[in-house]
Formats: sequence, C-alpha cells, structure tokens
Amino acid sequence: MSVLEIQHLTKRFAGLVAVNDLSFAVKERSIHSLIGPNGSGKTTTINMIDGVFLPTEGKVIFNGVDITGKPTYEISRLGLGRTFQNIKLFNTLTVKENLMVGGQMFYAKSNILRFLFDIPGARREEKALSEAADQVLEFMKMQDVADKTVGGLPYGMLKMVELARTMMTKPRLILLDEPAAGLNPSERKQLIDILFHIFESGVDLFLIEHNMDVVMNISHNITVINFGSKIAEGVPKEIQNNPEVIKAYLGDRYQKQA
Amino acid sequence: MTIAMQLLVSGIAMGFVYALVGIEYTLIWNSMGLLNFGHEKVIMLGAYIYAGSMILDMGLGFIPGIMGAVILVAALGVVVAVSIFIPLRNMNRLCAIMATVMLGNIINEAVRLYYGPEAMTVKGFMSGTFRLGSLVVAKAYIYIIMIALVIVFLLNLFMKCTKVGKAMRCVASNKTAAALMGINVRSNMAITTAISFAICCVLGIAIIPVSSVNASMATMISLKGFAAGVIGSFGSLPGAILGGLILGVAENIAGMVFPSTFKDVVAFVFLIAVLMVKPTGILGKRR
Amino acid sequence: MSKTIKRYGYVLAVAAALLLPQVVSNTYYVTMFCLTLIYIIIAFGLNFITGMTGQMNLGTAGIFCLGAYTSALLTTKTSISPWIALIVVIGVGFLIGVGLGYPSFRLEGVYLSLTTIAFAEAVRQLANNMTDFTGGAQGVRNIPPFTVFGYEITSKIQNYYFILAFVILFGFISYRIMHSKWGRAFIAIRDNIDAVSTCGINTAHIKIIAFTLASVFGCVAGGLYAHYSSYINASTFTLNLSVTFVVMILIGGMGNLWGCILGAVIVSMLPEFLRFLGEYYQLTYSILILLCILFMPGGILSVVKKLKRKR
Amino acid sequence: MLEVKNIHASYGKVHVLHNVSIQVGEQEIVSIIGANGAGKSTLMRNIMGLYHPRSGDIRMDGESILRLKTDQIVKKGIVYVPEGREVFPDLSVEDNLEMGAFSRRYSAQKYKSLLEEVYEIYPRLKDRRKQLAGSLSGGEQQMVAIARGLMSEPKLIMFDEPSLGLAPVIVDEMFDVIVRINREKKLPVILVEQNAFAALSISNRCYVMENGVVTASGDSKVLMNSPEIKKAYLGG
Amino acid sequence: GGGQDNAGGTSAQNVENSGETEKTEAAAESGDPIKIGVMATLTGYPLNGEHMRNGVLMAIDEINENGGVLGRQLEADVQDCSNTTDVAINATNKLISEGVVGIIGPHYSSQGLAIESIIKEAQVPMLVGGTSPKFVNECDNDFLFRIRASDDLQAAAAAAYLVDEYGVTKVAILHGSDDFGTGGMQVAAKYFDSVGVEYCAQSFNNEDTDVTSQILKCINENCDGVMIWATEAAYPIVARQMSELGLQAPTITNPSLAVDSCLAQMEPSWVEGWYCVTDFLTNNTNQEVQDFIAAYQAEYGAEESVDLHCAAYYSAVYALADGIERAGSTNGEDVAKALRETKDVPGLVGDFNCNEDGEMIHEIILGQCKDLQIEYIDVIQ
Ligand SMILES: Nc1ncnc2c1ncn2[C@@H]1O[C@H](COP(=O)(O)OP(=O)(O)OP(=O)(O)O)[C@@H](O)[C@H]1O
Ligand SMILES: Nc1ncnc2c1ncn2[C@@H]1O[C@H](COP(=O)(O)OP(=O)(O)OP(=O)(O)O)[C@@H](O)[C@H]1O
Ligand SMILES: [Mg+2]
Ligand SMILES: [Mg+2]
Repeated sequence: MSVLEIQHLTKRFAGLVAVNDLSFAVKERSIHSLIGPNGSGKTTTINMIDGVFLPTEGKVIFNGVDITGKPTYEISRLGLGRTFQNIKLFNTLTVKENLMVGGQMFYAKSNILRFLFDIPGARREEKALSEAADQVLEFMKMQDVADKTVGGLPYGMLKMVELARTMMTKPRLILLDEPAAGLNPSERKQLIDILFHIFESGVDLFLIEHNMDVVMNISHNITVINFGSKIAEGVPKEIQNNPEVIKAYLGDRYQKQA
Repeated sequence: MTIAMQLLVSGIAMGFVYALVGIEYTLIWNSMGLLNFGHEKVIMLGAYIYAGSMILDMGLGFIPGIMGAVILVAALGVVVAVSIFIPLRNMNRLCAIMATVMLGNIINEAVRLYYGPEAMTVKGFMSGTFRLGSLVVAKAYIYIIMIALVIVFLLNLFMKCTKVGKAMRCVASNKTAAALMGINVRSNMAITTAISFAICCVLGIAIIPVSSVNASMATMISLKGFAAGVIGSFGSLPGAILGGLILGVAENIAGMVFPSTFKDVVAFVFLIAVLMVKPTGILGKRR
Repeated sequence: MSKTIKRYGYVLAVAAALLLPQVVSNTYYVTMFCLTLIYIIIAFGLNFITGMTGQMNLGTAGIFCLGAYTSALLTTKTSISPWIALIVVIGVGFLIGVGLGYPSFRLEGVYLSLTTIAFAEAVRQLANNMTDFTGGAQGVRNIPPFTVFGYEITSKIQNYYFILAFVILFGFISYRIMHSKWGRAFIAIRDNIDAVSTCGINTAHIKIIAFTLASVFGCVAGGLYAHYSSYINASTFTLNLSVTFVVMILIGGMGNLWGCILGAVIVSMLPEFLRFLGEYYQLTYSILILLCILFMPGGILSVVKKLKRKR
Repeated sequence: MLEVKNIHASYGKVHVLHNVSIQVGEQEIVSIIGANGAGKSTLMRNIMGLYHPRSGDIRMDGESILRLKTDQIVKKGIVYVPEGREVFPDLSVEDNLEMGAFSRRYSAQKYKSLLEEVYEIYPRLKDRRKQLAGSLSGGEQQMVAIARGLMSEPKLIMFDEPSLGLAPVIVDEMFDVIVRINREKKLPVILVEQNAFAALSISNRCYVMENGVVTASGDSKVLMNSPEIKKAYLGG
Repeated sequence: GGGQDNAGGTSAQNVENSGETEKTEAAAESGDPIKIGVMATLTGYPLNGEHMRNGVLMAIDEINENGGVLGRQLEADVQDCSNTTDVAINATNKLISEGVVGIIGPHYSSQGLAIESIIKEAQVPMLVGGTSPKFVNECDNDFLFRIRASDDLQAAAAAAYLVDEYGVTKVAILHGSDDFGTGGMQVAAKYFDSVGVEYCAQSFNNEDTDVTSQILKCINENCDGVMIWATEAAYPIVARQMSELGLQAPTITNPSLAVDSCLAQMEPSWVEGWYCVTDFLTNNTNQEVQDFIAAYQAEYGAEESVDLHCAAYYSAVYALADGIERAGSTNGEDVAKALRETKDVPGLVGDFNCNEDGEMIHEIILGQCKDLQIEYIDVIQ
C-alpha cells in the first residue's frame, strides 16, 4: 500500500513545463526522497500535492482519497503536513503559540458562537490544546524554548519549530522541503535523529533535499527528477551509482567517493 | 444619440483626469511601496501655489508660473521625503499610510492659514471650448489628455530606460538588496517623492479650469483616481488609463440612467464588482 | 503572575471609568467621554481586522453609518424598541461582515483597502441621497433613547454609564477572543498566511470572522451613537472618520486592548484639549499625531512597555 | 586589503559580536565557519554598513570605512552576496543582473561581455532571463544572487552561505567558480559557509566563530586537521 | 474649565447645569464681560467661518465702544465647529460650559439640527444662519432663532419670480444634495406644483467636478427656466458647464452667487443676466450697508471682500445685544423671551422682527448679475 500516489502530474507556467507527467508513490511506513537539480520542479510538485498550485494535469491520491484540487486546509486536515523551503512561521507568537495554531483545528473545534457562550467548554478546549502542544514540545525536546517569541530564535531552532507545528496537525505524512539547508553537520545529525524519531512514532516522511548526507542516510526510496520528469527511482545505493543521476545531479565528486 | 455621444466624450475627458491621478498613485507605489493618501492635498497645494502665489501674487505668466509652482512643490517633496518617508521606510506599511494622511491634514491646514478660506481661480487659463458638430469639449480636457499622455510616456521612458528609474523599482522591491547594489536608497526615495509631488502639482494646475481652487477640489478626483489605478491593476501605467476611462464613462452613463446623485454609488458598486471578478484588476496577472 | 496584574489593571480601569463623571461632571466633558466610549467599541472591533489580522480596513465609517441608520430608522419609522433594533443592528453587522469578508479573502493590500473605501462611500452617499427613505441630508431627528427597566436613558451621565456597560461587555468579549485560538489565528494570518492553511485552518473563514467581529462591534457602536445623540446625519460618516479609527489603533498600539482604549481617548479628546490654540488647533493636532507615528511607530503602548522593561 | 579590528556589534540590546577581528590579504580566500547564530552574517552586515558596530574599526586598503553608508562602501568595491538570496522579486532575471552593475559605469560592450560571462557560468539563468526573479526556484534565485554579485567587478567579494539550496553538482561548480575568479581576477574572497569541508578545502585561511567570538583562526589546511574542528564542523 | 468649579460641593442631581448658572450669576455681580459664543466653520469644508467671526468681532467692538450691554462689555468666545456634527456638539457644550449668554451660528442647518436639543436643555438662546425650512419651523424650541430669511421665503420667492416674470413652463432645478440644496428644491417644487408649472430636479454632490449628465438631462427635457440652489463651491462648475453645454434660459439662484469670492471665479459670460435672491448685497445703496462695508474694509483690509457672512452675523450680534438689554439680565430664559419680542431692530440683512417660530427676517433682496456685479433690483417682503 502507498500513502501518497502521484499520477501523471503536469504543471505548466506560461510557456514553461515545470513538472512533466510525473508519477511515483510513497509506500506506507517509508521515508521517501525527491531529488533533482535546481529548478527541476521539486517544490512545484510539493505545492501541487499540498494544494497550493492546481496541477495542469494529473492526480494526487492521499491515503486512498483523491485530493487533486482540494484547498490546502482540507488536505492538511486529512493528515498531510508540510514544511517550507524558506521557513514560514508566525514570528510575533511564541513557540508554544505557534504550535497551538498548528493544532487548533484538531484539538479545539468549537465555532465562534459556541466559544462565546459556552465559557467552561472553551476553557476545556484551550486546556486540551495547550496539553497537546506540551506533549509535542516534550516529544521534540523543545520545552525550554516554549515561551520564547519565534522572531529571535536561531535558524536551526526555527526549522524545529516548524516541524513541531506540523506535528500538531496529527499528520499521517509530512512533506519536507529542504529541511537540512543551512544547518551545519552537527545540527544535521540532530535533525536526522528527530526525523527518525518522528518516523518511528508512525508518521511517514517525504522529503526534498540537496544534502546527500541526509538523503542517503535516511531514505528508503529515492525518486530523481530532471526538467520535471522522472529519470531514476530506487534505493539509495542504486541512485548513488546511477550514471544519469551522477551526470545531472550528483556530480563527479560523488562518483569518486562512491 | 448626441446626448449619449456627449456623455461618452465627457466621460472620457473626466476619465483622463482620474487616470492621471491613478498614475501618480502608481508611481509612488511602484517606487516606494507606499500609498500616498495625502496626495489629494498635494494636488490642492499645487493648485494654490500656482493660482495664489505664482499668478495672483507674483503676477507671473502661465508657463513661468507652472514652472515655479512645480519646482516649489517638488522641493517640498524632498523635504517630506527626508522628514517622513525616509525615516518610515522600514516601518509597517500602515504607519506610513497614516503618516501620509496626517501630512495631508497638515498641508490642508497650512494652505487654509496661508491662503485664507476663499476659493480662487485663474481667469483665462486653458479656458474655452472645442466644438465638434453638436459635441462640446472644454479645451481644458484636451490639455489634460495631452498632459496625461506626455506624463505616461515620459515616466515609462524614465522607469524603463534610466538607471535612476530602474533603481526606483529596486528600492520598492527590496531596500536592503538595493543598498547592497550600491543604490543610495535615501536620495532615491527623495527623487521619487519629488517626482510624484511634481506630478501632483501639474495635476492640480491642470484641473484648475474644471474645478476651482479650493480645499476639497481634489477629494473625489483622488478617490476615483485611486479607484482607476486599482481597477486597471495597481502598478501598471496603461492599467491606470484604462481604469480611468472605464470609470469616467461608466459613471457618466450611470448618471443618465439613475438619478444623477447616485452616479458615485454606481461607480463604487461597479468597482467592487470588478474586483470580485478580477481580484487584481483588469490588467492584473494572477499570482 | 503578570496575568493577574493585567487583570487588576482592567479592574482599576473600570473603577476609574465609573468614577470619572463624578469627578468631572461638566456636560462638555461627559459628552466627550460618551463619544470616546463609542469610539472605543469601534476600536475594539477594528483591532481584530486591522490590528491583529493585518487587513487594512478603511470602511469602518460605512459600518458605523449602517448601524446608526438601521437603528435610527427602525425606531423612528416603526416605533419599535431600541433594544429590538439593536438585535437587528447586530444582524446587519453580521451581514456586512460576511459581505465585506467575502472579498477580503480574495483581495489583498490596496485592492482590499479600496473595496472597503468604496463600500463606505457608497453607504454614505446612499444615506445622503435616498432622501425619501433616510431623510437625506437633513438626517434623522428625534431618535428615541434606550429604556432600561422602564427608565429612559436621556441625560448625558446616564448615557455615559449605559455606554460604559457596553464597552465593558465588548471589552470582555474582545479580551476572550484575543486570548483564544481565534486571536492566535488572526495574528497567524498577519504573520504568515500561507502557513495558516497548512495548519488545517480555512483562512477565508478566519478573515470573515475577523471582519464580522469588526462590523458587529462597529454597527452596535453605530446604534448606540444614534440613540445617544438623538440626531444623525450622513455627513458624519466620511472617509476621514474611517481613517481616524485606524489612526486610533495605530497611535495606541495595534493588537492590544489598552492600545485601542488609549488611541480612542487620545484621538477623540486631543483636538478638544487643543481648542485653546484657536485657528491652529487642527494643525497642531495633525502635527502631534504625525510625530507620534514617526517616533512611536509601535504605538504609545510600545513606549510604555519599553519603559517598563528598563526598570 | 580588508581589516576588521576589535568590533563589537549588537541588534538593539542583544549583543552579538564581541571583539571580533579579521583580516583579508590581497588575492586571498578567507573562509569563516561557525554554528548557526554565531554572528557570521552579522559581521558581514557590519562590514557593509547595513548596521554600524558599537566600537572597533573597519579598514579597506588602510582607509576606514566604518562610518560610510552602504552605497559608498559598494562604490569602494566591496560586494556582498547576502544569505537568503534577497533578489528583487518583481524584476526579471536580466534586470536583477543589470542592477548588480549599478555602481559601475560600463560601456555597452563591456556590459554585454560581462553578462555573457555570468550566463556562461549559469546557463540556466540565460533560459530564464525574462522570468521574474520571484518565481524562480530556490536554487535559481541563489544563482541570480551570486551572478549579480559578479556583475560589478568588485575588489573584494563576500559570499554568505552561497551553497544554500544548490544541487551538489552546482555546489561543486560554484566552489570551482570561486577559486577561478580568485585566481583569474586576483580577487580576494570572504566565504561564509556551513559546508565547512568544502570551505576549508578551497580557502587559504579560516576563522572559526562561536557565539560572537573568534575562537580559532589560521591556515585552512592546519585547521582542517585539528581534532576539535573536525568534531564540531566536519561531522567526523 | 468649568469642570473644576463644581468638583467639590455640588451633589449628583444638579451636576448638569449648576456649574454654568452659578458662574454666570457670579459674573453678573462682578460686572465681568458678557460672553457670546460663536460657532464658526474655521476648519473643514466649506470654509466661511472667518468672515462670520470678523463680522461678529466688529459688532462687539462697536457695541463695547458705545458702552456695552447692561453696562457690561461683550466678549466673543469663538469655537470651531469644523462642519461636522460631533465637533459641533463638542463646541456647543464647550461654549455652554464657559457660560455664554447666547450663541451665534452655526451657519449650516445640519449642525444646527444636531445641537438644537443641547441649547434647549441648557437654555441658551442660539441665533443660527442655516436657512433650511425644516429646521426652525419643525423644532419645537424656544431658544432657537434664525437671523436669515428662511428658504421657505427665499426659494419660493425665486421660483415665483421665474414664473411671474418669464412665464416659464418647465424649470430645471439644479441643486446640491446637501440639506441646504435639497431643502430649497423642496420648497420650489412645492411652489411649482401649486402653480402647475413642470420642473426637472437634478442634484449633484458637493465634491462633484462634473455635472454634464445633470445638465444634459435638463436640456433633454427642454427646460425654459433654471433655478440653482447650492453652496458657493458648486457655482463655478455648474455655471461653466451650463454655458459650455448650452443650457441657456432665465436663471435664478440662491444667495451664494452674490458672494464676491464666488463671482470672482466666473467668466462674465457664464452668468450674465442671472438673477439671485439674497439677504445682502454690497451694491445696495442703503447708507448703513455702505457704512458697514467701509468700516469692515478699514478694519480688515481694503481687498477683503464683504459678503453676507460678515453682514448677517454682524447684525445678529446687534439683535442679541438688543435682546439682552431688553431682558435686563443674562439669564438664558429671559433673554430668549426678550428675543422673541424683537421688533424693528435694524440690520444689514433686513430688519429683525421675531415671529412665534423664531424667524427674525422676513425680507429678501432680488439682484441681477451684470458683468460680474450683482445689481440691486428689488426687495421682496
Ligand atoms: N510561478 C511560476 N511562474 C513561472 N515559472 C515558475 C513558477 N514557479 C516555478 N517556476 C519555474 O518552474 C521550475 C521548477 O521550480 P521549482 O521551484 O519546482 O524547482 P525546485 O526543483 O524546487 O528547485 P530548487 O531545488 O532550486 O528549489 C523552475 O525553473 C522555476 O523557474
Ligand atoms: N535582525 C536581527 N535582529 C535581532 N537579532 C538578530 C538579527 N539578526 C540576527 N540576530 C541574532 O544575532 C545572532 C547572530 O546572527 P547571525 O545571523 O549573524 O548568525 P550566523 O552566524 O550568520 O548564523 P547562520 O548560520 O544561521 O546564518 C543570532 O542569535 C540571531 O538570532
Ligand atoms: Mg525548491
Ligand atoms: Mg548567517
């Protein structure tokens, strides 16, 4: 079974084919990576999965449900989380509040009229939400920054906050767009640990990454695209040795090392 | 039939007035990312300086008077840029917009205190009419159309082909990066403001024949001009002209169909309708 | 700890507001206070949409106008009780909120500002020109006052306390909403709207709620205004007034109840206190506000906070 | 060439740089490495006059540039390719590149040949030349930022995390480009990198920063073999 | 301010007005000046407060030189009402709290309507210049007086003149959409209905810069007479476009045309031969008017134009002073009662004779425009 299935996805921007008839599937209980040269259409693919862009053609099936063309918020409610290539957080809120925004659709569902009139009920919901946030913070080992405003935090921490916020949406699968970009080797190690930790808690991962340490170390499967089309697919070992991938993406250095 | 034609012609003429205002909004927006809600008052100030100081007080001729007024207002633009826009450049947009509103109030009060409360006009300035069969167009409108076209042409040339013009767009788009390119952000903003004030001044002078010089002479015009810019898609010069024409003609026709005081209402409702269908204006690109 | 201090602050403010007209009982001042209170309600509402959600709303005067006219016309033409009119007014606020909120999730920035301006101008001109229905430029006169337990709220002091009750009620509602998931969602939209959708939140929905809150608050304020002043006239509800409301929350400090209160107090009372300057008072007022914006872009409250931190 | 002497810098009340000194000689590649938040970008911003240090001095060719405005510093020939791209999103790729040459007066010919030169380095940009920079992919924007920096024929160029978001093959090429311009144009380079291994291998000298303080500096080859550096920055 | 005065002693029930009464009575004993409030549009738009204030100050100076009123000096307290309702309310309250004996102004009916109930409650007589017919007649207010001829009179007279003199069959009524313009139109319409003349009423907003469609509609309807009822600002535009588009027919207007600054913006050909009804004409040969003009220009400069704003409110001060003198006290109720009995007090805009509605002026002047001068034709009672 696969959690996510992409079928013949195509995206055209005025005169430019960013993604071209792309199909692949993310198996259940797996970490799947999508790699490819700059501008090959990776972010565009994620945007189509997530409902930010409407695909020109093709279908996206998540958990057996056709989510093509659904708005982002609905897709996210179905259990598909994501992080962004350039971090998108709520800078004036604290870390915990960021998490609480992430979880409010899932832990506090009352509408505004009920909220206004049912005061004890509202308090109960707020408490449940706050507890859920505390749990995720503990899970991510971030309790010490909980009450800091996001604005002033270091870059690596922001990535963690974004990931934690995504965890609040009770995701089945998380799409990660270059999570390791801008992290140094030791931070990268921490990230890998956390990603594994998340994976073990039952969430599948789909990531885009240019950092081969991360990709090769954690992926079960890798799909490679170039100019919007798939050029290779397989386990890390195969990909590392695929001459086309080396030529288009990894470069000679990889060949030497491999 | 002739009535319909006459309405169309007047609508187009008025449309160019709106377009010119829309262009000025657009200029400041494109080059500073700022909405100048005070410009209504700058337009008025231009008219007062021209009529009150240059013509009535100093007795200059029409053309030297225009030059004097434009230079004076542009200089004021530099002062405003240095004292308000530049310090506010990194602030929240809302702050900057409200600052322009307050600037407008200040100009308004200053004009009242200096020139007194009475309306004035410049006799014989661009007056007369132009007849085409039974159609009548005030000469002033012809001048306005010409001025609008010349300004659009020059501005386009300036923005597209000169270094300073291009730098303006950079400053609007990303001030840090602009500074890193070696652009002097402050002087660039000052130049932009001066140009925009100068255009306001020309505008104010151009509408003297169609509305007398008084405190609220530009109120509706500037609101409609803003609307024209938005209808045509904000930031685009041809868009502003298109928007102005559509608005001018639409409200004139509405004035014939509905009781005429409702023509503004119709114009505004029409505007909301356009934005509902095309949220970024008629010439706007989808993001 | 700090939360309890904050609560004490509110209690103190309410106590001060209750005592105020006993100390300063001159009609001139009490009238001014009443108007200020009405403005505070509007500022509370606008705070949701402009202060927290970051959407530029320049149509508040239109909302205020519709609220005032609805209540005034209902009570003068059909002689129903102002209380029932108030319920209708809330309904009207609801409708405007949804009506204005709908474009707001498709429109951004200048396009939204213009839509709100166009709305307000259309409302004002309709009120001014539909002479048969609204009384046109001559306005609506002899609007009956509210009655509470059979007592008519007529004198200015009675009005003061009556409106104050509404301010407290709306302040309480605002406080609760601001410190709830809704408040967080509003701010989240301002900070980064794309990320809000990925949290499973329908941003359109949240924006509409913010708009609806603003317009319900604004309409209720309009209703109170009509019955308090007993005469309304379309020339009050100009674009200038809309701008004034934005200036209020900007001067006070956006996204903060204290900011709203402070802003409303300053903007509505400052010109009156400057009257001694004669001809120059409007000029002075504008310059002062401009200086405020230039030197305290975060609002007066931000300076207060900074001072507190220093200590 | 460039000399930063004992600067202290802060954002508001947050003190970020403590007594930092670095030097860049003629034709040298100097790398700066350090954890996130160490203050590397802050150092760059202070050199560029985007922020001004509280104390200390910054000299270019022996002349203090401490109090100069950013645009004057650029005219002195220092170019900074900032982190996080900072392209002009509403301008086309080509206009972005043209703005890179803003501080110089080139003949049309000179300009053309420069443009061709950077297009040769990043042919991808040539394909995208009319596209608005804001709609480029992350890596393409990074290329624009680097190419834009090269357009002004600087006397000193500073890169802040240039490899961020670039594909491995492009990263390798980019380091080659840096070495090449350094050799061919005799252009000194400051390179701030998270990719410490690559940075150390192409640079002559290196500074290591931690929490706003320079904790180690010296010859890159030597540092590369120091056990602490290996442990902290090279992942091994 | 008045706030501190009663902070201590007074109890809660009489807080409303006690402060002011105490103060005025205290003042009476000490022989302090009598304060007269002036509500002028000094900011906002349309502006005309300056002339009004000048006129009032001049009258007060003259009265003071001649010994004042009740042996006391008069003193003006000028407040801006900014031409918006809320500011007008605040200004009124401020004047009342400062213990004025009477209020002169405001000039606009809509503001008068907004504050009418306040002065009634505070029992301070108010002499307004707003001419909207609804206003004074419909307000059941003993403290409200009007010192200009009502539109009931003015607009009806204008309409009647068109009909009687020119025998028009269809009249174009071009009017502003504010209360003033609409009020005038309603009166005229009623008159035309009563005499069976058709009319075509077209309104425009004060901010409008283009009235093409209105004028074209009138031309389309073949109107053979024109009546314009609007504030000064509209005239240059309306007159210009009428002449451009060729709406030429006997035309009569409200007093705004007679204001110098309004005429100064016109080309002679636009308004040649137009009639206007007005309260005040500088070309009036009446000696008092000429004396006033001379005195005014001596005071404020020869190039200052003299218009009905200066004249009407100048006279209003005399009417108020007369009332106070006859009342023999500064008590609001007494003064109002005395004002109600005003008889034959001379004024520049006609003699003041108060009727039961509070209307004090019952005559208007008819003038005709010749080469941008309004020439005196007749007085209509
Ligand atoms: N809105 C748009 N309009 C036009 N072209 C676009 C738009 N968005 C993306 N593109 C183009 O589509 C291509 C694919 O972009 P995308 O962002 O998916 O690349 P990517 O694989 O994520 O690259 P990177 O690794 O550099 O982030 C790029 O060439 C880009 O220029
Ligand atoms: N504009 C700013 N305002 C306030 N604090 C800032 C600002 N920019 C950076 N900081 C803080 O200054 C410190 C140093 O930041 P700097 O960006 O210089 O680090 P860096 O070494 O470049 O890190 P990175 O590797 O993430 O780029 C960090 O703690 C950061 O949070
Ligand atoms: Mg990408
Ligand atoms: Mg950095």
